[in-house]
Amino acid sequence: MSLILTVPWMAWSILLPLGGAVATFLSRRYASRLTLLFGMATAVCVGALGWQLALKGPQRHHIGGWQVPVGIDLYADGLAVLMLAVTALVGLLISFYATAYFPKAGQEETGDQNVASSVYFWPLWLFLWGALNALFLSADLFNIYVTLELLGLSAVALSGLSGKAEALSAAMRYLFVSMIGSLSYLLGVALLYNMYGVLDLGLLASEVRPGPTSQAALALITVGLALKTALFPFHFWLPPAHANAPAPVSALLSALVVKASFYLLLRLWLGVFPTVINTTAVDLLGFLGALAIIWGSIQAFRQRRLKLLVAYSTVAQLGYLFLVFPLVLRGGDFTAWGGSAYLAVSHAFAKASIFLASGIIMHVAGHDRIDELAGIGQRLPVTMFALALAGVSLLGLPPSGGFIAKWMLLNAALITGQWWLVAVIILGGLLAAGYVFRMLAHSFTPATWISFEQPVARRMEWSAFALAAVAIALGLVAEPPLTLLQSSTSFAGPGLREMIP
Amino acid sequence: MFLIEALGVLLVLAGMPFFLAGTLGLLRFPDVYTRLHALTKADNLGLGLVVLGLALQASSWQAAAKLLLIWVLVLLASATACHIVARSALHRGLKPWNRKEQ
Amino acid sequence: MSNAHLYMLGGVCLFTLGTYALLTKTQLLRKILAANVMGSGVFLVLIAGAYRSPSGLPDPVPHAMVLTGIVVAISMTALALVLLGRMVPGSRKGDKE
Amino acid sequence: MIEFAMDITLVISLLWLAWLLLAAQDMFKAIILFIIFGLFMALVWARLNAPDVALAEAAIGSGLSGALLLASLRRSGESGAGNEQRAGGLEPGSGITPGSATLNITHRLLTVLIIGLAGTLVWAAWVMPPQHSGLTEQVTARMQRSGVSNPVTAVLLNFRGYDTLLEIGVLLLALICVRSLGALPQFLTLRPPGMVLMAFTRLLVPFMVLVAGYLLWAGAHAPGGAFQGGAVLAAAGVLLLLADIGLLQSCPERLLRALAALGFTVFLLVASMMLQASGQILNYTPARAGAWILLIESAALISIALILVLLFSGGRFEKGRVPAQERDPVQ
Repeated sequence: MSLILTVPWMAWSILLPLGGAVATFLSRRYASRLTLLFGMATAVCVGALGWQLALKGPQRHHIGGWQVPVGIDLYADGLAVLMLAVTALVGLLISFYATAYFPKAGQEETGDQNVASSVYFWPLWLFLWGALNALFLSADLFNIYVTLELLGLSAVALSGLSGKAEALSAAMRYLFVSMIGSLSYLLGVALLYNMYGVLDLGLLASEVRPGPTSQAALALITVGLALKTALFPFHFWLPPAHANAPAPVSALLSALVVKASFYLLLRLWLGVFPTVINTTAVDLLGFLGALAIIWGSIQAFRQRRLKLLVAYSTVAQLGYLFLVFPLVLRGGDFTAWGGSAYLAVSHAFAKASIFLASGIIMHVAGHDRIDELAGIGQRLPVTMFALALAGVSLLGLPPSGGFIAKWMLLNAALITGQWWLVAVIILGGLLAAGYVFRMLAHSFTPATWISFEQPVARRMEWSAFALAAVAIALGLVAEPPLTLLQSSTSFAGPGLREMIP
Repeated sequence: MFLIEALGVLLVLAGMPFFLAGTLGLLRFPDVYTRLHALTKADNLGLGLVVLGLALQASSWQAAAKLLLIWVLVLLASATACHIVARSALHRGLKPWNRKEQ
Repeated sequence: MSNAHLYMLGGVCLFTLGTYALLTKTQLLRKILAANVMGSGVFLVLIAGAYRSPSGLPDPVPHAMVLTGIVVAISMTALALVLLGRMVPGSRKGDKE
Repeated sequence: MIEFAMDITLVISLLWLAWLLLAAQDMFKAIILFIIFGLFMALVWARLNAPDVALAEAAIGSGLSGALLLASLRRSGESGAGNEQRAGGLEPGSGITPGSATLNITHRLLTVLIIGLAGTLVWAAWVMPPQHSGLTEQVTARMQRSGVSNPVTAVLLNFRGYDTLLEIGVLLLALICVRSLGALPQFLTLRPPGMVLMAFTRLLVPFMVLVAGYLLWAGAHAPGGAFQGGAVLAAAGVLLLLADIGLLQSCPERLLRALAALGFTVFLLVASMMLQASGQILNYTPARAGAWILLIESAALISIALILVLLFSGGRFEKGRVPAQERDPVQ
């Protein structure tokens, strides 16, 4: 019991995946097993941290024993721990899937890109995991920049891992977006530091005042992070990057990576800058979110390739997340930001499941052209069931996690009287029904002659299924995570304190 | 003391025209080989004078030695770089400029 | 206007110039150069800010931040250049083997 | 007044160089201008009392970046093949092929946005307080307990050592990223390097190793440290490659990986040990801080140097040499 209370779990949950990354880089033969080992250890740390949080409330860790403003702090509250937990669970299941997806690595490198991808997937993924955990826990503006770069580098390399021409050019575009995003963020940090002389989020929240510097800095940071989150109209890089990556990578990128920059936006807008933002900016973000929902859904419906459809659906679902800004800052309560955070969580599970399932379908069918997938449902019942369950959550039908989240958002829109947001949420649901149905209809069409012969590993199917099952379960047992979120998340900003009762 | 300082300033000033000449040569000379001459020869001599001038004003003999070391290193590096550039130009078949052919 | 302001203004101008080039130029290598110019602009803003210290001793925190930034910049540049190299048709070693 | 004129000249030269290098038609020219730009940046850092940054900029930002860029240009053919590819275009419409009319509108919109950006930023910089000490005093007050006397090193490896831990991770990650993309054609062995370069390298490399060690040691109390020293050592490695002295190529792959990961591993281990012992990452006791920092920096120096050289050569050291008949006849 005292172990739970005293061990600095949050620090371990950053160091472990990074250590795993080094280990898998050095030992190729055991890379997949090492990943599972380090992954499980990290998951244990995250679980213990959650327990610690439930007992003691939000935690702070002074790195090096120095205090702010000179040192760097880590900060874990309900929101951070929820994101860590999602990363751990989704990450473990995807790792499990990947052990079957990537061919076993040989000792020596050859020119074969398949072998190269199976060798380098593991260290890249563990670096990504470490970067995500570091990002979620960081309470320091510049430290966040470094974690963003770690995240960006590993995500770009992962998205180009297949070595195909389309994947490489998508990765290049992703890299440029990532660079502009980080530099824009960094310039914002530079302006803020020159003005206030602090980097810690909590200190900044108490010092920041409205003015040209703060506003320019917030604009730069927001644009940088919105680019990385692929908010409409900055979404153009996402579909090719997510659709051309290997399946486990697509799942990681869509489920976790884009959420990280959104998480920062949520933290900064609601926790640090409430005194600086004005209603125009808030409405603009909400409006872009609404456009993303509509545009992304329509584009998803029009795609002929399954993975592109799923990628555009990510653009649409990310749009929902941005509705949080007009909802919260025009008087919404916990239902607004809690709903948004919960949507990010349930989308992570649903989308990871769908991308893993698409990977199985591509493996078995050799392609992912939607119109030619008739009969695949007979061949892959488990995968299809996973796809259907995840689709339910994506649509926001009960009893899924997606339902709870969208219900909360809808409630917030009604409470704050923003009818156009109500309309957008409902319209988005209808449009999602269109593309989810299109995704499932062809696959469930029975065919008399089945030509899909490729064998598929059991664990790949069950990983996809488990993720979808969690997405549904989030609707059935929503109480614990939402309580954790509500009870132990204190956004530091004075402005928001008044807004959140 | 004053004499040494004055000599130092004089040496630095004397070094300047060499840099000017080297730069002029870089801009005005007709081909890569002659430009290399202008740069490596004039500039190295100019740098030598500047370094000597600064060494005279240095606070300690260690600092002076460091300055002289810098000069030696620059000499080495510029000689090598000059050789590589000229060799590469020759390799590509660039003919040295010739007054009669112009 | 102080010297620090002058350099800060130079920094934001470099950032803007780099952004514009990165968005409008089509050659990938030039986009990489543009990103580096953007980065230099940000670094200049930071170091110029550090120079304003009334004690005359510059603030070491931005210096450390820029050192980190320089290393990150070369990492990004290296990755971009290798991606570029792989995108040039026929450059893939694996194709021939 | 003269000082201010110098400052204005420097800033204008920087902007002018940036403009030239971004507008130059010839890519080779653009890269050379970029290297000059980097050297001017180093001058500016020296002017703004940031000698640590100036050293790093000259070695990494200008020198090694320039070498990387030139190597890449060489690989893609001197003309800069692949220049015309439009992939990576950031215009929103670049997924589709936009007509000239839409392109024109996008372009104009972009210009307006950029002018707006410039205006906002200039305003934001303009209203900045003319004097601000930032964290100078807080850092100075804690210098006694940092284990070193150079404030930049103290921030880099003690107060904000966690940033640096992650940053060494970024470097290792960059190497893994570059390697994950597969092998690139080598360009170095197109022609033999020649006697002069070989002799120069043999003479200089030992000296550069010495300088790298000096910079590492000096970093505790004067400008310098693992990054600057590592960059000098990396330059020595690049020279070895260019002069075709097969020292690096003879290093076995496993050892290479171990050395590349050494800095990050040692840093992580130290962080974990402190976490276990004191409950906080990188919580050195003041008495031992200097020794820990030296240990971390020494390991980091080796990794930084090796990774930078590897990034230059495309992630790997290739052992293959070109056959004799393709060699350059000019010697």
